[in-house]
Amino acid sequence: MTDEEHMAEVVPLARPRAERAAAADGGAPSAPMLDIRSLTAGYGGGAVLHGIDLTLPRGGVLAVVGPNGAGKTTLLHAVAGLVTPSGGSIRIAGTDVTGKPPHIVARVGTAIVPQGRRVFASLTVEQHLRLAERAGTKRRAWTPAARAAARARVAGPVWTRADVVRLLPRLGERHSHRGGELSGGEQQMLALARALLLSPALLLLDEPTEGLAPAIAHEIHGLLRTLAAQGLTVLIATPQAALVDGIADDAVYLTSGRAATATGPGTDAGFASALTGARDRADRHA
Amino acid sequence: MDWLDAHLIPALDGVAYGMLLFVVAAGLTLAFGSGGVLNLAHGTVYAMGAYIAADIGDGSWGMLVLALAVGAAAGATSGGVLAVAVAPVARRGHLDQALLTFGIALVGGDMLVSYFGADQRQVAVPKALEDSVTIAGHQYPTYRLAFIGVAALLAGLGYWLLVRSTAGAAVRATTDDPEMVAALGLSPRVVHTATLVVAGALAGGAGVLGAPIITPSPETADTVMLWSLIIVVVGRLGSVLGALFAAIAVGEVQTLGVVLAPDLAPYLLFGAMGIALLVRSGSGILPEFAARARVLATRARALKGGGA
Amino acid sequence: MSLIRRTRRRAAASIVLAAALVATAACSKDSGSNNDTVKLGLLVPLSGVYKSIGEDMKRGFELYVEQHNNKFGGHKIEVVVADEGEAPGVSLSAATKLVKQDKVAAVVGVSSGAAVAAITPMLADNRVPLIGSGGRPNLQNIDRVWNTSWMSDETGAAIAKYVKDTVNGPVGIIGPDYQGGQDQIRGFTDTFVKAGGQVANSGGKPTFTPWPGTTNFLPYLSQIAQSGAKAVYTFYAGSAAVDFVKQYKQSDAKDIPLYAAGFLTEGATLAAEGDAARDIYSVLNYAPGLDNPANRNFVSAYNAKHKTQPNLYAMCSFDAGSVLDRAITAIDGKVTSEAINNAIRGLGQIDSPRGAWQFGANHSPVQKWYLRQVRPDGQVLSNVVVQELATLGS
Amino acid sequence: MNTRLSAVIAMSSRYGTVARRAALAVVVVWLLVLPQLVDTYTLVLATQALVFGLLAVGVGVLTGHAGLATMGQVAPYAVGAYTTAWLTRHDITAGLLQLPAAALAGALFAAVTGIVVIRARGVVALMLTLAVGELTATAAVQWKEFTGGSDGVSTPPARIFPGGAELFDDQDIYLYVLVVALVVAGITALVLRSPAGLLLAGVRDNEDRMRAAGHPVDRYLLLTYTGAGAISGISGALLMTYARYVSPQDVGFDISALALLAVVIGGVRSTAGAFAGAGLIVFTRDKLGNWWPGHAPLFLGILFLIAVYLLPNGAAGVAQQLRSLADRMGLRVPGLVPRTPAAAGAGDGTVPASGAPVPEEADAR
Repeated sequence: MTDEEHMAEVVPLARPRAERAAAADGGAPSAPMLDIRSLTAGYGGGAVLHGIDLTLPRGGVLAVVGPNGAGKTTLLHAVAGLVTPSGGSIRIAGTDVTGKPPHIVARVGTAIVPQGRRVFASLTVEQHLRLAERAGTKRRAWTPAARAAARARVAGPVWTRADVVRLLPRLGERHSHRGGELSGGEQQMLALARALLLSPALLLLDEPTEGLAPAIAHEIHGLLRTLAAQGLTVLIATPQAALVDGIADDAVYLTSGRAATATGPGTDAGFASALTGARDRADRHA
Repeated sequence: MDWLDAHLIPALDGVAYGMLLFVVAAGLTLAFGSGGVLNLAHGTVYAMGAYIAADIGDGSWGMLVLALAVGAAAGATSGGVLAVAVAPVARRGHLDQALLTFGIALVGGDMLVSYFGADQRQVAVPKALEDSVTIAGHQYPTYRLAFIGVAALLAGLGYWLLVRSTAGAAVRATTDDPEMVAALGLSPRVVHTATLVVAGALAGGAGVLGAPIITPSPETADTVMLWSLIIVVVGRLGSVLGALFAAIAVGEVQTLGVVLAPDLAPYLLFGAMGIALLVRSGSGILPEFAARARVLATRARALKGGGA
Repeated sequence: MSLIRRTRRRAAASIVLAAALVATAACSKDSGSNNDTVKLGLLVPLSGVYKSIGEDMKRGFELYVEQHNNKFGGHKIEVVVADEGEAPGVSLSAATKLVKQDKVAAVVGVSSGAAVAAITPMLADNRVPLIGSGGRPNLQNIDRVWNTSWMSDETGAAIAKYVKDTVNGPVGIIGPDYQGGQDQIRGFTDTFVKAGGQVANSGGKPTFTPWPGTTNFLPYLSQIAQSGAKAVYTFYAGSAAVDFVKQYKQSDAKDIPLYAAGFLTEGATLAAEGDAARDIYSVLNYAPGLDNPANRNFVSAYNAKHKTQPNLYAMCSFDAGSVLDRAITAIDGKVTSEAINNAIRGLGQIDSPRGAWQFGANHSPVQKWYLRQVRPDGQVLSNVVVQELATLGS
Repeated sequence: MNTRLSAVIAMSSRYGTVARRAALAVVVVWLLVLPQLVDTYTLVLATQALVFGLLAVGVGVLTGHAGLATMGQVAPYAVGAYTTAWLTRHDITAGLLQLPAAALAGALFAAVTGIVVIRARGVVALMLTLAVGELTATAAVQWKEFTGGSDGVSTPPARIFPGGAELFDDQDIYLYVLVVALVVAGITALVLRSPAGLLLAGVRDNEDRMRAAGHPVDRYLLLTYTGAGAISGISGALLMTYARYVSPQDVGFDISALALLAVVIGGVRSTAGAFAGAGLIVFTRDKLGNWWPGHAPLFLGILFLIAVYLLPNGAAGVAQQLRSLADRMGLRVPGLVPRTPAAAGAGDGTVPASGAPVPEEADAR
């Protein structure tokens, strides 16, 4: 039994992409899920991203491919609000979130699985899940910005703790272990679960299989494929295109903070060659 | 048996003292853990609670409860004020925060003494708790015994809140990684403010309940602050369980310690703290000393042997 | 890099601020006493641990000045108040301000012995006399130091024989571990042992508790109770006294009679101790209930103004006013620091609320000491005089 | 070694050299003519500020340059003061002999206690130094033969040279203290700018890299701690020159705290700033405090609040605060990009090496 079959059997969430897209339609049906215009961002005054343009339609899965230091993490962090852009704009389902703090961006409907997992070392798995579920469902909006974010919220598929444990049974087994005590693969699953419990419309994944044993990486890979198949909008950063085979349907090649787009033709082979072309263009550009 | 008999009361008293200090220090360690705020005005909040107890309390249970409510509310308010005051300097490191909170402590201390007066105050205690009870043939203040119970209850409640409840999970998560908490859609600043408010309420409440044990006077704030700081640092910053052990240890050092080693009494508190930090810091200073001493001893023996 | 810039800017900003402050300060000219006005510096603790005592001292001195319409011997009196603070270094700075900026003719007050030790060299250099109404340390040079209060070892010495005669058995002795406390306790212990008294503490030596910082006396009291003491003698003041008295009544020692230097139950301390202080015997050179005309006048005036009874600290500072009044009145000619000091030297008996006294050879009072007991006096507890103990001082 | 940082240091010091030297010269001249400008009491306070400032310089060397925030610098200060008192009482009254003796005593004391202290970092170091300070003050209470116990010890006036005239006049004392303070501060500043100082900056900014590069980091820190001890010892000697009195309460916890805060106010890496911060504290406590006797702590508290909120960026800081306030309330100020509050309050249980403003780079985590 392949991973996909296993997941499809256990998780009754898969819906046709079109249906998902229709369901996700909130206030601005025409707006893409993620729309980035001439984004520049960096740290301490030094720019890492130089004018990125990027569009991600609802239900789309876009890979951001590039070597270390290309600015993939900065791009994802900028979308999540963890880095303040110095120029350009970011819109999520039509809502301008440029420069908004991360908790506001999260409330609009974004979740991030960060590089290095960053699970909470002193919280148990169970507490992670409880905290994330609570954060995903019960949000009190104290400030005008938070109220606006709540109004602009893009609905994603609703995940419960039971759902994620069904999807990731390992977490159920380890529910009383602390984040710091888990293996890398388990931490990755936990970080994914933590993000899913926010029931996001847009999921940001930063090198989700980095540093994992091949078997575990394969398992994670299968999970992501399932999620993608279910119609979740995903922006995934990866150093190699091969790692997102069968998951992403579009890719952006990022080098030195500049982007070149390749439109995926659907098949894996064509996808890879398209990426190569994109890289060539980007290199010439740089 | 005689020895045990002679040291029973100091040992018990160490627990009472430790529990009081724990309730105070728990707030400080909470604020430090979640927000990274080394709040040097924490002792001032205790003093405020103690003054409120002296002012409102008249020896009746009703007024004690009222004082507790007022003290906790005042403490919570000051926690909120502190959160607002610290927010602009939150990114600037601990020393700037120390400067700020120390300034607040000085201003607050001056206001407290101006309002409540500099005189020592009588703190009225409900009649039933006023006297002493006999424990194994010794007299022990009833209030302190009751306080041990209440503080244990508070400690249990605090442990549950912080370690078992979701709100506590949010606080600890903020300690671990505030950015990821924000990415969950929770404002770290809200968590942070809520923590400071709870920490303030805890200190204010501890002031009300602790007033008969550590009475309000112009120096109360400093004393309590210093002790809490020792407890928080020795008990590993941000760790509630660590703070509990450290608090009991500080309590015992001040009671059992001064009886067992009267000649060292003035040095005990800071000496013990220094040693605890050295042992705990894991810097390997003590083992290294031991190793060096061994080397020296071997050399000395060798020299002696050579001379003979 | 921005850090360095910011640090620099911060440094520059603070330098400018400091310079501005000095410039402002420079504008204020030295002001001295003019001919008919005599400036007196009142240096008492107005912040920190001893603020309560400082306020009592201030009230006592100001009451005397007011009662005499701000005039001593026809000269207008101007009182400049300064804060003694907690650390002697702060007291020195404040005293320097009184002497060098305000040019006071004499300094009055000073509660802590250490502060007196800190400021007397400076006062001697500037030939300004100190009329101390608080603690008094051992000093090399007392030419210009006069105390209206007490010598620390006299308090205990005054009651030691009485305790020896009254108590049938060994006495436990406990006090705070600083110079003033050690002097107080030594005064008692020396006289007590000389009179044949037996010290109950293990090792035959008084117990000293770490100071400051000791707020928990139960362990010590438990030990004293186990030593088989038939009575306890102690000296504590301020909030330590409150803690001691309250805990005493809850400890194993609660049934052992307690004798103390009067500071244990004096002023605001007694009010804070409440019922726990009842029956404590203490020795002091004053009690508000003393029956003499000067005291009746003093107590009623003080009570009318402050709605509370005066205490030792207020009385001694009141007497400091009295000493200066007499001295300035006696001066024939210009009132200078030197003239005041010489005039004090010639003063005889001073009529005082505590009864008449005069300066002895070490420039402190030759005075009576009283045995007092804490008893209800109307609604409130008060130190009621039981008997006279001794006249001490030299 | 953090090459970028040192390059920046080198560049900025070249850039600002002329202006800074001119400013420094103006300040020094102003300090030299101060006796002609102010009344005696202010001059005494200025003396006090210089001595306290020198103590703060020692604190600043450790806190700002070595990254060891300290609350125990009063300990070598006390050792210097009591050593000087002991010398004076044994008829060694010449400042030129007392100063090196006090420096040596302070350095020796620091060398011994430093073995323990330099291993710790952050708040633990802060508390360990606090313990050293408090234990020293306690020892000063107990060891009466040497210290005079809690009543303290008074000494006769000092002289500059053996057999010279007694330092008695406030002006003479001020000028003597000023010259000593300037010389010590000057030497300190020169050492900190030398290659040795840059090594220290490297330790502070990236200790692991320095260790990996084979630098004996512990030895550097111990040396620095010893040097700071010598500076504080000299400061203690100068205390005896102008106050001629020291007691355990004058070398206690609050003096330590004030010295550390003086450094934070003045800017942790600035020697001149340490003096300015110390001056601000002394003048606030003893000059402004006299306007309302008994409320000096209130004035000090207000000074600290002002320093925290207004001094780091001057007027620009106010604008920035308004902006962040607007952000908090959810208002967008047109044309301004708000900052993420997420990085705020990232408590890691350590005092940043700088202690003062965290550099922008720290936001990138």
